[in-house]
Amino acid sequence: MEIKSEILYNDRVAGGYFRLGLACRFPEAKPGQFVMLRVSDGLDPLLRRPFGIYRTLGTFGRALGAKGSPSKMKGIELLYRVVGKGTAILSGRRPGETLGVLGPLGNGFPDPAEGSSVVLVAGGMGIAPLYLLAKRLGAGTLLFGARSKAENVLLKDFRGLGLRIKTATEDGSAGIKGLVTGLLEDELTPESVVYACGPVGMLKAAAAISEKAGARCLVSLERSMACGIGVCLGCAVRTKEHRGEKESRFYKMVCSDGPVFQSEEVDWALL
Amino acid sequence: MEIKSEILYNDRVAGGYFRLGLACRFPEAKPGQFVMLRVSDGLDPLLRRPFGIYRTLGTFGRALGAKGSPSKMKGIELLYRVVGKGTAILSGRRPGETLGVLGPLGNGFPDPAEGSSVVLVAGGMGIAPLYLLAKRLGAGTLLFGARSKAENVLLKDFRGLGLRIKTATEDGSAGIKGLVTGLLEDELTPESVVYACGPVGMLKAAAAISEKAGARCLVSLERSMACGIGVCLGCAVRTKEHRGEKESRFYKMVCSDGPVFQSEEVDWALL
Amino acid sequence: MGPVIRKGKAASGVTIAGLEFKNPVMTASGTFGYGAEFAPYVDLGRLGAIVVKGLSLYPRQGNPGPRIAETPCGMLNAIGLQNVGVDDFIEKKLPLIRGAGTHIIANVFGETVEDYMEVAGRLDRAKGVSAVEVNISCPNVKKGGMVFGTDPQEAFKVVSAVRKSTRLPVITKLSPNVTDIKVMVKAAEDGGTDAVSLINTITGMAIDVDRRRPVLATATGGLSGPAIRPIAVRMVWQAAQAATVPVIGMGGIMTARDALEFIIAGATAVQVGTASFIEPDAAVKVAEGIEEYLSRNAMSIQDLIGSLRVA
Amino acid sequence: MGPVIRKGKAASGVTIAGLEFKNPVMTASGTFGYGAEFAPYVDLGRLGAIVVKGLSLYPRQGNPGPRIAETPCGMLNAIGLQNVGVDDFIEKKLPLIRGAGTHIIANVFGETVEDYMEVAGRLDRAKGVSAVEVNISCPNVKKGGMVFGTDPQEAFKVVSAVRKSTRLPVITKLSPNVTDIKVMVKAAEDGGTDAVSLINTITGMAIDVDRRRPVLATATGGLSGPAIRPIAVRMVWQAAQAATVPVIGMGGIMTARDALEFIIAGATAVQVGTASFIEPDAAVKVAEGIEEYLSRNAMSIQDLIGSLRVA
Ligand SMILES: Cc1cc2nc3c(=O)[nH]c(=O)nc-3n(C[C@H](O)[C@H](O)[C@H](O)COP(=O)(O)OP(=O)(O)OC[C@H]3O[C@@H](n4cnc5c(N)ncnc54)[C@H](O)[C@@H]3O)c2cc1C
Ligand SMILES: Cc1cc2nc3c(=O)[nH]c(=O)nc-3n(C[C@H](O)[C@H](O)[C@H](O)COP(=O)(O)OP(=O)(O)OC[C@H]3O[C@@H](n4cnc5c(N)ncnc54)[C@H](O)[C@@H]3O)c2cc1C
Ligand SMILES: Cc1cc2nc3c(=O)[nH]c(=O)nc-3n(C[C@H](O)[C@H](O)[C@H](O)COP(=O)(O)O)c2cc1C
Ligand SMILES: Cc1cc2nc3c(=O)[nH]c(=O)nc-3n(C[C@H](O)[C@H](O)[C@H](O)COP(=O)(O)O)c2cc1C
Ligand code: FES
Ligand code: FES
Repeated sequence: MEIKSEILYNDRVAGGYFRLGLACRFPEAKPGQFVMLRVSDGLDPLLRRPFGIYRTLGTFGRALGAKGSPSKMKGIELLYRVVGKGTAILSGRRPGETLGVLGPLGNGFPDPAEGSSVVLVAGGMGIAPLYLLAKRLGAGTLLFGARSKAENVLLKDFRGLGLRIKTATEDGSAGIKGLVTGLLEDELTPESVVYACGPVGMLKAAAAISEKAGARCLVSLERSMACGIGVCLGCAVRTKEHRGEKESRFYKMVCSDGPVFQSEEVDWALL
Repeated sequence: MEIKSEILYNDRVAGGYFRLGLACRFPEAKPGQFVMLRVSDGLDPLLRRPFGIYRTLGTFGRALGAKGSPSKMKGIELLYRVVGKGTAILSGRRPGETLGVLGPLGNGFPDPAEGSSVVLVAGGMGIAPLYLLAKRLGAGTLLFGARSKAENVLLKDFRGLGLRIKTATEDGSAGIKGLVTGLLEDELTPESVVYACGPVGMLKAAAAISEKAGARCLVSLERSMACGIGVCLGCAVRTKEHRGEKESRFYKMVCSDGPVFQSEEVDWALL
Repeated sequence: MGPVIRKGKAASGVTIAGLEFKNPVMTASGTFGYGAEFAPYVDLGRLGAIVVKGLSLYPRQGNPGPRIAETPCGMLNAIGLQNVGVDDFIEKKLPLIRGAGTHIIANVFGETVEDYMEVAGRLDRAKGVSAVEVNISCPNVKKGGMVFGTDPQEAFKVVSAVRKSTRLPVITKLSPNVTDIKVMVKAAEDGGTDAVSLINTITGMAIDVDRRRPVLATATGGLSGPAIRPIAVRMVWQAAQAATVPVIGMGGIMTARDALEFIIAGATAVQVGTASFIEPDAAVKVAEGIEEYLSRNAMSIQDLIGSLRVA
Repeated sequence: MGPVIRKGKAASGVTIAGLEFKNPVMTASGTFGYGAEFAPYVDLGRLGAIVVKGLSLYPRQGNPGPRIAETPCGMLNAIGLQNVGVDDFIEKKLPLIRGAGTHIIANVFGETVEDYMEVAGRLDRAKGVSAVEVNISCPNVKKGGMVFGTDPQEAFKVVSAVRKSTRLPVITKLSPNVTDIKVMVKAAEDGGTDAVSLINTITGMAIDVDRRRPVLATATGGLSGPAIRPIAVRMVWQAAQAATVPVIGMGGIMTARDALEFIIAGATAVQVGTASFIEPDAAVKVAEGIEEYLSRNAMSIQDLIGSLRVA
C-alpha cells in the first residue's frame, strides 16, 4: 500500500538515533517486515529508503497535532540512525508534515518451530526489526552488540518483554568487551533458532557459529533498494540451492524474497 | 561576501508572501541590491535564488534563539513570494537554521537628480527592492499594482515613510481597476524620475509612458541567474548604446551591470 | 482572450503502428516487472501500455550485486537483464496481465541476431502481446547489447531480422550513447521498424572512494532518472525531426509536465521508468496530468505532438 | 591494523606537461570568469590553476537570452562563448591575475582551424599564461565547435595546428557527445596534445510546456552539474585507460569526494565548474578535502591516481 502518512513524532533517542511515529492505517505488519519511505518530496535523494517496522501503534498516548485525525488512529514506529543524506533529511522532518510510505513489505521472520529455544542477535541499529519479534515470542535470549555503552538505550523497550538480555561493546564500556557474536556460541544447542540482524560481518559470523552448533539461523539482510517490491531486481543476493548432490546458484531479491533468509541459503562469499 | 546566516524569522505575511530575517554582518546594502540565497544544502534545486534586499536590520527587537549571537547583531530582511520549488523549500525553513547568503550584489538604484520628483512603480512582489529606496528618499509617489486587494498588505511598511500611495488592482477590489501603469501618465512631468520594479510587461509599459513624458525611467530587471556575480554570463539582457548616429547592441549582465538599468538602454523587444 | 476550456476529460488516445492506445503513457521496460507486481498499486487498465522486462531466449541470472547505486537525481543500474526467459514469460507471466485492459509490449533482447529472431518469433505466436520492443541498447551485457545499439549497420541487421520473424508491430529502442541519434533512427527505419523509442540509460559509473572500487559490481551501469531528462528531451527532439515513424520518448519522466516536454518535442507517446520505483502509480498520474493539460489548453493530443516552436 | 596517519598536510602536487601544480584542482573554463572576479571570495593562490573563459580571436557577443535553465541537479547553458577576445584578455584581464600565485590556463576556441592557430599564437607571446586548453567541444556555436569535437579527423587537424602555433603545453578539451571517447583521445594524442581534459557539457534541452517553446533561446544547450557526474566519471575512466598523456577530469564535481572519484578513475587533475556558481570557494574546498583524504589514508596523490580496483 502506498500512502501519505502524517508524522506523529520524530524524536532523537540518543546520539544519531531517532524514533519516527507515522499515522498510517496499514495491514497489520509481521515482525521483520519493512517500509519504503520517501524522506522528502524533492528529487535528491531520488529513491525511497528502506526501514524495518519497529513497532505498530494502536491507540496511542500522544496527542495528535491540530492537523491530526482522531486519537485512535493506527500507525507504525520506526527506529533509525542518521548515516547519510536521506536519514539526515528525515531527521529534520517535523510532526504534522507528511511522508510517503510504501508497505508493509517483505516476508518477515518465520515463527520458530515448537520447542526450540530462541536467540536474537542484534548489532547496533540491527535491533530495530527484532522488537516486534521479541514481543511476539515473549521469551528467549537477546544478544546485543554495540560500539559502546551509549547505544544500550536501544534496549530500553526490550526490557520487560520477558527476554534474557546480554550485551557486548567493542570498547568494553558495557557487557563483555568484543563482538556480540562472541556471546553466541555458549547460547546454542541444536534446538536453538537464531534470528540475526546487523552488519554483514556479524551475520556471517552468526551463520557460521550456528551452523557449527547445528542450530537454525535466520538473517535479515540489507541491500541498496530502488523499488522495495521486487521489480527493479536491484537488491539481488546470490543464494544457493541444494538439490541432492548438485548446488545451483541464483539470485534472490532481498525486498520480495527476504529480507529474512535462512543463513545456509546465502552465498556469503559474494556479500 | 559569502556567509552562513542564521534565520531569525521566516513568517507568512499573507497568502504566499513571507518575510525572512537573516542575521548577517553585511557591508551596508544600497537600495536595489540583492542577495543570492541557497535555499537548502541539497543538490536540488541546484542553483542559488536571487532576492532583493527588502530592509536592513540594525539592533532588532526579536530575541535570538539559543544558538543566536548577541542581540545587537545586524541583519537583512527579505520579502518573498512562493512561486516554485526553491521558494517553497525556503518557506519551510525555520528560525535557528542557517542559509548560505551571497551579497550584497548588483548596483542598486542611482539617486535622483536634485529637484526631480520621484515616482516609484511596483507590481506585486516588485515592491520588495523599493522599500530601502523609499525610506532613503522619504518623499515622492508610490504606485502599486496587484491582482487584488489582499496584496495590499505589502504596503504596510511603506505607510508613514512620507510617500503618497496610489493603488490599482486587476480585479478592482482596491484602488482603480486595471494595471498600475494606468496611473503613471498623470504623475509624470519631464522632471520626474520613475523607479520601476515588477513583471516585464509592466516595466515595458512604464518605460514607454516615461519616454513619452520625457521622464527618466529606471527599471529593475529579473533574469534567471546561476552565479549572481557576473561570471556565468547567464543573465544577459540585450542593451543598445547610441554613439552619435550609430546604435550598437550588446549584452549586459543583470546581476553585475544591473539589476537596475536605464529604460532606454534596454532592448525591450528581446525581453 | 484565453482559450475556450473544454469540459471533461480530453481524449489523449494515440495510434502507433496501427495500435490504438487509450493514452500516450506506457511503463518503461525493466521498471515495471512483468506488470502483475504493480496490480496492488495501480489500476493497470488506466495505462496506455505495459512494456515488460527485457526477455531473452533462455532465463538469465543477471549480474552480481551491488546492482544499483543512487546518484544526484538519478540512479545507476546493472541488472544484467535478469529475466525468466521468453517461454516462462508466455506461460506464467503473460496470463496474469492479459486481461488487464491495456496493451502489452514485450521488450526483447538477444546476444545474437538469431536470438532476437527466435524470441520475437515465439512472441508472435503468444496471445496477448500487442507489439515487440527491440532493445538494442542495453549497456549491461558484455556480448550483444551495445554493439547493436551504437553501430548503425548492426542495428539494421537486428531490426530487419526481427521484422521478418514477427507480424507484430516492431518498436526499436535506441541507445543514447551515440554521437548522432539521427543515424540510428535511420538505421532502424531502414530495417523496417514501425516506431522508435528512446532513450535507454546512459552509461555511467560511481566510485566508492573509501574502498577505491566501483560501487557496482560490473563497474559501469546505466544512468536513469530526472538527471538525464534534458539529454533525453534533446535526443527525442532530434529523433522526431529525422524520423518518419512515430517516436516514443522517455528518460527521467517523473510528472506530467516532464512527459509534456517529450510530446511537445515530437514524441507520440512516452514511457515512465525509474519514477515507478519511487511512486508506483507515477505512470497513471502522468496520464491524468496530460489529460488535464489538454483540457485546460483545449488541445487534442495530435495538436500537441511536435508543437514546439523554435524561434 | 589501520594505516599509519601522517601528520600535517599531504602533498597533493601534480605535474602535467612539465608544469607543476600545487594541487590537482583547477577551475573549469566559463565558470570562473577571467579569475579576478573571484578574488573577493577565494584566495586564488590556493588553486592548482585558473582556467579562464574560452577566448576567441575577436570579441564575441554570445547568444540572446534566456541563456540558462535549471534542471534536476544540473543546469543548461547556451552562453554562446561570449568573451572579450584574446587581445583584450591579454591586455586587460591577464594583468589582474598574473600575480595571483597560480597557473593561468587559457581556454581557446575558434570557428576555423586558422582561428585556433591565431589565438594560440597570440597567447604564446603573452606573459603569464602557463598552458592552452583547446576547446573543441563547445556545443553552443553553429560553426566550428561540435564538428571539431565529434569528428576525430577534425579534432586531429585542430590539435596539430595549435600544437604548431605555440610552445605552451596544449590540453585538448573533449566533448562527451560521442559514441567512443577513446577514439577522440587518440585523435588528440596523434595531434600532439600534452593532456586531455573532459568532459565538456552534454547537449540537452528543456521545454517550457506552457509556452511550448524551448526554455533557452537557442533551443539546446550544454548540461553541467552533479546530474552528469556518473557519465563524466565513466568517460574519464575510459579515457584514462586509453590515454598515454595525463587526463584532467571534470563534470559535476561539488565536493572533494566527487573529485576523488575522478582521480581514482585515473585523472591526474580535476576541474571544478558549475559548483563555483553555487559556492564561489568550492574549488579551494575540494583541494583541501583531497589533502585531508590523502593524509587520512597515508597516500600520496600519485598512489591515488588511477587506483581503482575493478574486480
Ligand atoms: C530491509 C531493510 C531494513 C532496514 N531497516 C533499518 C532500520 O530499521 N533502521 C535504520 O536506521 N536503518 C535501516 N536500514 C538501513 C537504511 O535503509 C539505510 O541506513 C538508509 O537507506 C541510508 O540512507 P541515507 O540516505 O541516510 O544514506 P546514504 O549512504 O546517503 O544512502 C545512499 C544510498 O545507499 C543506500 N543505503 C545506504 N546504507 C544502506 C543500508 N544499510 N541498507 C540499504 N541501503 C543502504 C540508500 O538507500 C541510498 O540508496 C534498513 C535497510 C534495509 C534494506
Ligand atoms: C535581482 C532579482 C531580485 C529578486 N527579488 C525578489 C524578491 O525580493 N522577492 C521575490 O519573491 N522574488 C524576487 N526575485 C524573483 C525570485 O528570484 C524568483 O521568484 C525565484 O528565483 C523563484 O525560484 P523558485 O525555485 O521558487 O521558482 P522556479 O520557477 O521553480 O525556479 C526555476 C528557475 O527559474 C528561476 N526563476 C524563476 N522565476 C524567476 C524570476 N522571477 N527571476 C529570476 N529567476 C527566476 C529560478 O531562479 C530557478 O533557476 C528576484 C529576482 C531577481 C533576478
Ligand atoms: C532497473 C532498470 C532496469 C531496466 N531494464 C531494461 C530492460 O530490461 N530493457 C530495456 O529496454 N530497458 C531497460 N531499462 C531502461 C528503461 O526502460 C528506460 O529506458 C530508462 O530507465 C530511462 O527512463 P527513466 O529515466 O524514466 O527510467 C531499465 C532501467 C532501469 C532503471
Ligand atoms: C556557464 C558555463 C560556461 C562554460 N563555458 C565554457 C567555455 O567557455 N569553454 C569551455 O571549454 N567550457 C565551458 N564550459 C564547460 C565547463 O568548463 C565544464 O566542462 C562543464 O561545465 C562540466 O563541468 P561542471 O559540471 O563541473 O560544470 C562552461 C560551462 C558552463 C556551466
Ligand atoms: S529493491 Fe527493487 S527488486 Fe528489491
Ligand atoms: S548570474 Fe551569472 S553572470 Fe549574472
